[in-house]
Amino acid sequence: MDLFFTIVIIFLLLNIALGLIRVWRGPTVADRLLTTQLFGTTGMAILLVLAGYLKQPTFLNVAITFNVLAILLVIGLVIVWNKRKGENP
Amino acid sequence: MIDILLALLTIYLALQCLLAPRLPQTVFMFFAFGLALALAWVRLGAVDVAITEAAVASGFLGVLFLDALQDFSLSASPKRRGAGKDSATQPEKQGWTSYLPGVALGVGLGLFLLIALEATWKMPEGGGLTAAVAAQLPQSGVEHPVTAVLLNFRAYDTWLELGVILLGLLAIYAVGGVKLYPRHNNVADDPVLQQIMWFFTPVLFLFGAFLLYIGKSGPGGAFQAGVLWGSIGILLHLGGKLVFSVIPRWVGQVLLTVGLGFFLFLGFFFLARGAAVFEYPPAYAGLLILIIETLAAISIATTLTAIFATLNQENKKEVH
Amino acid sequence: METYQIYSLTSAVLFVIGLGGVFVSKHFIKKIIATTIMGGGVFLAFVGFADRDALSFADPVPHALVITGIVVAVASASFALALARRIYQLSGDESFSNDK
Amino acid sequence: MSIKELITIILLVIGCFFFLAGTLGVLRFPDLFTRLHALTKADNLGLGFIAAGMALHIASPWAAVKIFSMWLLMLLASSTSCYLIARFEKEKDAPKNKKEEL
Repeated sequence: MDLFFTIVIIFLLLNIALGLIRVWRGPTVADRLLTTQLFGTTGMAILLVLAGYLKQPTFLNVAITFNVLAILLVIGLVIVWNKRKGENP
Repeated sequence: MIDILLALLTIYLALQCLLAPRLPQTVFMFFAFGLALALAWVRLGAVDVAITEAAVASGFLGVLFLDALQDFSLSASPKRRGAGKDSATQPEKQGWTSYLPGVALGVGLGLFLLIALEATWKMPEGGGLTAAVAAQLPQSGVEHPVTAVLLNFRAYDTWLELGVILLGLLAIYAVGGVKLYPRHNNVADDPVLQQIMWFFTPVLFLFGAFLLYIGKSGPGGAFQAGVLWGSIGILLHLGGKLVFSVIPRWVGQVLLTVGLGFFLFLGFFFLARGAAVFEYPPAYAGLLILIIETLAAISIATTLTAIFATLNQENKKEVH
Repeated sequence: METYQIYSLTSAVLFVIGLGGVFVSKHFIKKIIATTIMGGGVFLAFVGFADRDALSFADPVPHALVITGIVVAVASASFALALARRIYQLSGDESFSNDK
Repeated sequence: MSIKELITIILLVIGCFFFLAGTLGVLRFPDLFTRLHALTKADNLGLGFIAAGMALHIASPWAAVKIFSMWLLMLLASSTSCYLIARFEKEKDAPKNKKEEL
């Protein structure tokens, strides 16, 4: 069972690493922003699996904090970028 | 295996963060770096640090950096207004030799750090202050060791730290103007954004209060709660509701200083009663710590909101 | 290889990357981010050694120091950001004049 | 291996599959809107499966409530950010389209 959880965590970490390609290539800022969302979701999944693996429910608080602040980042970015609509970022 | 992969990911993200050719890329990489670091801290069993990192270092700093990006041109090779065309293209011609001193210094320092780490590994384990903290824990009024250290054993540090972030705000006031006026944006009128704002305000408040209360017995506490409450202010600010233009000026000033002031008052109160500075009577310690944490969280929240509100102003060209 | 050893090695690498970034990168924001990465490396070393000294729980003093340190680092980073934006506002420069 | 562990494993594997699908979608789809679609839907479904699996594994009612509310919050947050990103992208293109119509 422990081995299985380790494999799941490693798989999710590789998933994040794959998503980084889009940050690198993404033609627009919105593409890069979208991967922030990907990191947020995958990071939450990793924290969830870790919480179950180590039997530490307090890890969930970390996940909720990330979740709540990722949306702040998105809102901030959308507002900021809406101001520079004329330029091509 | 997980640790090695996570360490490699962290290093890769840090490198990409600094090598990215465009600034938005840098900021997103920085956010991902914060995520990887928070995962590393969870792996090391430092859940308090992970929450703080997630809240402050990626959330708050990420929003601040993004907000700063709207001032600058987005290319990472800096533009200089006064420079002519020749000097503007110079960085590409300069080549790698200009980096040599920095790289040499970095490699040298890295070797020095490796030697220092090697020496530290050889020290006998099980030292540290764990046993001392565990022995004193029943008298501190809380059950969670990190909270006990932060607000009882090393309360002096925490008090000064409240002072430092207040000082940071004052320095920011000194650098820029303090006048707050609304930044026009049409996204703020968006109905979905307005709804989500009003939905997330109580959620953030409740979750912050939960973290504040749980800090007595588990990971959480004043800083985490303060940052979450501060992000309410930032969210409202982004949604067009300027917090500091609604509340009176003196209320804002009181909120900014209440944590620092009450902490100081309490320290000197017990000093006058014959105890050491920041030494609480064990009977009331739990209650006092909860009050201090609440006030400190309010102060931190107000300070972070004020920092964001000050930085997020219309950046007009000034005429001299 | 034990967990704390992996992470303390990582912390040394992060510190060097951040320091190199402070020297090599030119844009203000990149310099500030590089200092933050440096700080991350230092904090990682602290927490790694706290994990090494764990008995029933990890050594809480480094944890408390790191929490304090993160908040102070954020305060100083936002001050640096305010300075950078002010410089840009007044002179239009995005980097220091002596390393263009 | 008990039946509970088997169900946990199955749920986690399904969750991982959806995560992989979401990431492949982000990498391979041609434009922003399709990528948004892949990311927001597949990843949150995967998160839901993993959350269900871990709630079963931890097997404490309080943790299960927390995990479930966390998932709901995540759904709300990611759908909002999806909407905001899409609107931002669309408005960026809007003036150009208007010019073409005229």
